[in-house]
Amino acid sequence: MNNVLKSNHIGNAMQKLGPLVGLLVLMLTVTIINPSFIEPLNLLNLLRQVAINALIAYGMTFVILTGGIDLSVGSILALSSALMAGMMVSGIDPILAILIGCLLGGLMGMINGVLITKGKMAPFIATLATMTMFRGLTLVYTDGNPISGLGDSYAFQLFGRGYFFGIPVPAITMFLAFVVLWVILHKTPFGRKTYAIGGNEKAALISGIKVPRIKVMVYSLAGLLSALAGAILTSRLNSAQPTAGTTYELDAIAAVVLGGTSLSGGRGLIIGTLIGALIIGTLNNGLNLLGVSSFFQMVVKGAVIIIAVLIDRKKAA
Amino acid sequence: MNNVLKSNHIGNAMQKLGPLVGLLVLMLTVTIINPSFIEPLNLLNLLRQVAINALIAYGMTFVILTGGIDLSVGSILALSSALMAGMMVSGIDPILAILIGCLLGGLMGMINGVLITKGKMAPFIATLATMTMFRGLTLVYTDGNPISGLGDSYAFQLFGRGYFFGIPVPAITMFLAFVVLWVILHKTPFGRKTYAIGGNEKAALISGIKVPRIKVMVYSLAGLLSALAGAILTSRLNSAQPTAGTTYELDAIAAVVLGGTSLSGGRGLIIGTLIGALIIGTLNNGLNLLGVSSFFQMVVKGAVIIIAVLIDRKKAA
Amino acid sequence: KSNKETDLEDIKVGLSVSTLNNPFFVSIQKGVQEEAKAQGMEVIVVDAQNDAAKQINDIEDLIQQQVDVLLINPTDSTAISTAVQSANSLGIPVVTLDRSAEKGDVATLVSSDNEKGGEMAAQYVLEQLGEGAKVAELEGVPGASATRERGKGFHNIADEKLEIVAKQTANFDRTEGLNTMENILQGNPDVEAVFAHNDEMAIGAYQAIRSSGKDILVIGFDGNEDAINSIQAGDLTATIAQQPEKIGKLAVRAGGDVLQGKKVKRTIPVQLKLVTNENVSDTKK
Amino acid sequence: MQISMNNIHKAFGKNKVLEGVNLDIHEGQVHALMGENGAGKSTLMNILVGLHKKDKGTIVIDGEEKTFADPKKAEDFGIAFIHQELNIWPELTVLENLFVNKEPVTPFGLIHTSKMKAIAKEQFDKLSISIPLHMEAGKCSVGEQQMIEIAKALMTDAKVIIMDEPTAALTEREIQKLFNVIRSLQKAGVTIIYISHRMEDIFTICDTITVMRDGRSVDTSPIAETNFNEVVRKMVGRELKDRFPTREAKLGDTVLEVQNLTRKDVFQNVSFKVRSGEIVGIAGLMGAGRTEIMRTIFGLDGKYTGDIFVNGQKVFIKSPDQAVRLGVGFITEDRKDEGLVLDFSIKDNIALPSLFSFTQKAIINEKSEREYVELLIKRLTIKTESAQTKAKNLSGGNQQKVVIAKWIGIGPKVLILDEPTRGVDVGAKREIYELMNELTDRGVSIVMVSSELPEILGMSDNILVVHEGMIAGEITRDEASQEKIMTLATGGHLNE
Ligand SMILES: Nc1ncnc2c1ncn2[C@@H]1O[C@H](COP(=O)(O)OP(=O)(O)OP(=O)(O)O)[C@@H](O)[C@H]1O
Ligand SMILES: Nc1ncnc2c1ncn2[C@@H]1O[C@H](COP(=O)(O)OP(=O)(O)OP(=O)(O)O)[C@@H](O)[C@H]1O
Ligand SMILES: O[C@@H]1[C@H](O)[C@H](O)CO[C@H]1O
Ligand SMILES: [Mg+2]
Ligand SMILES: [Mg+2]
Repeated sequence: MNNVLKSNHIGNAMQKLGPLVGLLVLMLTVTIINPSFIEPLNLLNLLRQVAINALIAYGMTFVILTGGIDLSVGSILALSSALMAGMMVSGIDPILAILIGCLLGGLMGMINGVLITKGKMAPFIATLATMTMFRGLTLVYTDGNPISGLGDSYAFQLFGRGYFFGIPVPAITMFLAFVVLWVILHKTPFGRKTYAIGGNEKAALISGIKVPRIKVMVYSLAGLLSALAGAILTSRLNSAQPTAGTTYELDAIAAVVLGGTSLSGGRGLIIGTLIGALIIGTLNNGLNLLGVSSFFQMVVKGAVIIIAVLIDRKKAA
Repeated sequence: MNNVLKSNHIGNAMQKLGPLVGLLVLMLTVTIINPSFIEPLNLLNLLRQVAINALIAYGMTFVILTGGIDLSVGSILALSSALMAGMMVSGIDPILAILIGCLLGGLMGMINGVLITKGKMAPFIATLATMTMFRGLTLVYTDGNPISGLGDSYAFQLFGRGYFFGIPVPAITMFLAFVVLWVILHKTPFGRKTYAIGGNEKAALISGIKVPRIKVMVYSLAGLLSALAGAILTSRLNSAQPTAGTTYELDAIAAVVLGGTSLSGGRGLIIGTLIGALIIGTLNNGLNLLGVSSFFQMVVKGAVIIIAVLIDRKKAA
Repeated sequence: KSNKETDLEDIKVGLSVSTLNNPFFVSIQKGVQEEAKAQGMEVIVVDAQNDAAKQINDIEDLIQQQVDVLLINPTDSTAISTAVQSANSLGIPVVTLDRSAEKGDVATLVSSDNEKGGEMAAQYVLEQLGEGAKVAELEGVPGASATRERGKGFHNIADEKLEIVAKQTANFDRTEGLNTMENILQGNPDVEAVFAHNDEMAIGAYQAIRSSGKDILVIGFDGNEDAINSIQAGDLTATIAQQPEKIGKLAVRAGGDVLQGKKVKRTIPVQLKLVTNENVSDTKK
Repeated sequence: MQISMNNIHKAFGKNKVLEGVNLDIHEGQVHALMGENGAGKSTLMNILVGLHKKDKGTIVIDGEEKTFADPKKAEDFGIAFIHQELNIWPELTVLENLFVNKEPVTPFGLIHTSKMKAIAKEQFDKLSISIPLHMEAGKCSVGEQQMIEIAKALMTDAKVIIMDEPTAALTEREIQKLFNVIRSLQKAGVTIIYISHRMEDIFTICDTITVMRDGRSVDTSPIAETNFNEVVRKMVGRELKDRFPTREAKLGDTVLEVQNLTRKDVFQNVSFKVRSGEIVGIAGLMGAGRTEIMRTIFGLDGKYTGDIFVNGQKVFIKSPDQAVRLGVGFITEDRKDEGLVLDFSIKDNIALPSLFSFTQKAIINEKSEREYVELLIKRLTIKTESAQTKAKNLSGGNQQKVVIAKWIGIGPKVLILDEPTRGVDVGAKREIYELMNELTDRGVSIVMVSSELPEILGMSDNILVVHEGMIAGEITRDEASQEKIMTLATGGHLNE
């Protein structure tokens, strides 16, 4: 019994450390080939670049922990970004517009949740359908054109482009969100229930957990975080792009999985997701710094995912 | 007991009929609004357009029946199309090139299968990684340019553009493949094992089914069919496009699901997939005929998927 | 680094392209690389894969590598502005290619006049078929400046003198051009001409038309190798040819000039040319 | 066939499961294998058929050393295995289930369906099973599924059949059917290895018994030369007094009352009362609808007609969370599938239904959670090194205790126990019974569904017998007997 216990603890530590070791090895490699990678300015750049994917991936972590998946995050990002921009153009205070936009993003996520729980649709299909719908609505709303002329609000510009004590605001948002979500996931009943649903949905239901409600909340959270990422993007691009966020769901899922979270639900850590997002960011940034052609970058990225997951499996066995 | 029995038979019929009724209603609606839809020429067009998605979706049906998923089909299509075109340009007989290309597609599928079985990777992640890799390889191989100048081989042109007794060759390929795959799925031990793995993988293992081998074969089949679809596309476009097949996995999955196959594996019919592909084709073709803007088409397509699946759930309940 | 650098051989050029999945941009890249090589400059290329957000990240990465001049082919004119502004704030001169930047200090824009090109296409249809001819329009990626400007130019003339019976996007993609055209033909059997916002879609559309056995004018945009061959074979009717390699070359020269403190024009137009079966042999090298 | 397993060792990672097991099986015998949960019985058989690889030791069959690469090879050699866990494909038909991976084919390589039907019919007739062949297996009851598994094994013409807990899901009548089959197989020279926790079965049908404890074989003797108490002593390593603790019920007011509860085509007009401190036993044949009644009361199956009262108040229970809030707990018949989050620690499992009581300002107070869980682990004597151990690493009996502990946390008024000791060894069974007594002493009402008549008789204060979805009769503790229950359960009437 003691043995089981110990190996269990080591397993847990590994679950946390594996991705971190991967990240460090990756960073070291890039630094050796091109030392400019490690310069503070570049690292800050990196954090800013990672923020959008990390925020979406946080929400995806909750969704995947319940055993679900959300393909619509990129479309939610685009639609809420367009709606925010639309509000700003029509004169609403930018910060208020962002707030409303995030709530609308949450609402879109809620639609996913309702389709999945009340409609008993497989998450993959429900969010595949809403991914198409939300993208269509974005295009209809924007008529396919970017929305610009968002005004000169300092706060709004700060949100995506600003610095706070030398640290990019998106990076700060990413870390703040991490802390809040970490507490929610690991310290509150809601988080515990999220794990329980993914671990054994029937057992969770029979234990009196309101499974549909928790799921709807989880998808709403994912929607809200995508919209928040959308707000950062809107500020960074100083406009809303109707095609923004296309295929972002894949990067987010990759971050979650690289972070060691199991796609079958019930097992994983949000810190892993942050590390996973940093791995992907380091790859993007590093391969650019190393001058690898964009075509070849895709090959490398695919290979890294495979290798990372394979090493993880080896350790688990 | 008798009651259970009857409802079971009706359930089975429904499983087959549901999607068919959906298709007929859809076709009727489109015809009423724009009668030119039902013209033989348009229907033949429709069949030709549907062929590529249907072929990919057949393979996807096998994969989904085992409880897996294959996101890499579009990239396999593109890579094998590029390789075929490359061979043709270098003077290899087009039909031979297509054959080799299909085998190479099968090989790419096999890589998926090996990663999933030997590497114990989740199918979603494994094929997400290879999707990225194969696309990257396609771009590296083609240098991002279409490959054209495929010569004037009559047989090759026939393959994507020709007619046989007035019926487009791709449509004939689609029906022939259907018959062969229907027999394989419903009448051979291999097909039965495919269902058994998706229905209860542990039990399949205990029964001595060589689960890894069957899975590798299923993913190889999916790769081969994607490559076949790629050959048709290459002939239709008289060139290989490096970006061909992007997001085709989503259409294929949608066809499978609209056809009533369960994403959790073990339950579904290949005839449903053919009908599902026809539904999607009718939507694309019909909405165009009705002059619906392409943006709004996306909204409609998403909505149709949701409605179809919801109606299916209602019936099941 | 200072602006007064005169030795071109030390110059590091950063090129950010919107996508390399389109021969047009591959040609631009080629032009840039050839010209830079000729002048002894170093070039670093990044590819945004049509994602405005990725492009901004890419440009940050280029800046990190201390490029002396940025050549940017924006995915979107509005979205690129913030990146231009950050380059400006570090004193790195920016040249945009093919598409403009809405805000920020751009040394010069090297491009074809897309709006004019759209007009040329409409004009050509008008000349061939006369007023009131029924035309279809295949649009490029929604929101892309090329789509907007070419569409605008085309409509400037077509709205009054032609009858546009169908307008659908095919995302600058050959396969989508084929499928979309098939559907358009079904809904509007009497279409007489098609204007596609680029050659890829035009070639796809032509395949659809050929299968239908109809005789319809197809006009593309870009002047890709495939399109030129097709026109020569008598398949495609015409294309509004751009000179992407030249765009790339001129952009490098402009960049060098800026670094050497020379004056450059705000825009450097690269000529468009209507290529038809009659003049196609001049175009082919 | 003569099988001899010598000095078998097996470890899963660091967990040593088998440490030198010897087992000799003689041809034509029914050989019992007994031992506590986790003693390694299933593992030993998995090694025999090649599902697991042994670390050490030899397997000698008919004088020749033999190792099978996979279960199919063993089956081809004549060793069939009916596994403890059901291996059913719910989406496939009964017929398809019977032939997975051994479909007869026509000369063209296509599945020979008519041949399959003929073989299956013959086998079903032999076992007098009447499940329609084209029914989806998932729609069959657990008992029917078990019969399908048994038929499947018999179809292989095996010379040795391993039965791991074959009767856990069967009721008396099915068990008798099975025993008849076993006897006729034995006559035909077939050897049976019979694993079970049900003493009655063992002493009825077996010739020889091997007892395992902690991964070792303790003893093998002819069944005639041993007895219940001796077997138990060898199994648990100590003396175990009675199977059932003495029960002195102190009955109070009615806590749960059900009136005319009906779900169309499933059960009709079910009415009963449970008083505080009372254990009501629910008996019946397989598929009688007992589980369905309980699921409905707990809000798992949605719509019903009829009324449910808790503490005299009429309530509408539409989902389990409502039931839980009313103080009703449900220990389901399938603890792995419905009772536990296997990847969760013991602590997280036990705390799950009562998280709210440890939550302060929206944050879980882990200290009070831990203290509370430790307390329950001690009270229920759950055998574990720590509260952090994952539920999946516990033996069946201890898992069941975790499920019960879970519900103690909500301060239950009513506990529904569905087959509370299924697959649980005698030692752990007795502890569960003691726990039930302790709960009723504190005023908790218990509804216990069970297919084990001794358990029903030994623990219930009042017994309800369900037959085809209806209450066929009610018998008090003092009047109850096996015969009376069976009469009602099979549709007969008691003449008073
Ligand atoms: N695949 C496995 N991986 C790890 N541990 C395992 C595995 N299978 C069994 N075990 C462990 O081996 C031990 C013996 O299990 P086994 O199933 O053989 O017991 P058993 O005697 O059949 O018990 P029961 O009466 O409950 O069926 C248990 O501690 C169990 O947790
Ligand atoms: N998922 C299902 N679909 C259809 N019928 C079912 C399903 N589950 C159970 N049944 C049927 O409902 C009836 C009652 O089954 P239930 O499981 O409640 O019986 P039970 O008395 O608890 O017996 P058991 O001891 O097998 O659990 C049976 O006829 C069974 O075949
Ligand atoms: O000018 C280019 C080309 O026409 C290309 O085909 C699409 O994008 C435009 O910007
Ligand atoms: Mg066992
Ligand atoms: Mg039951």
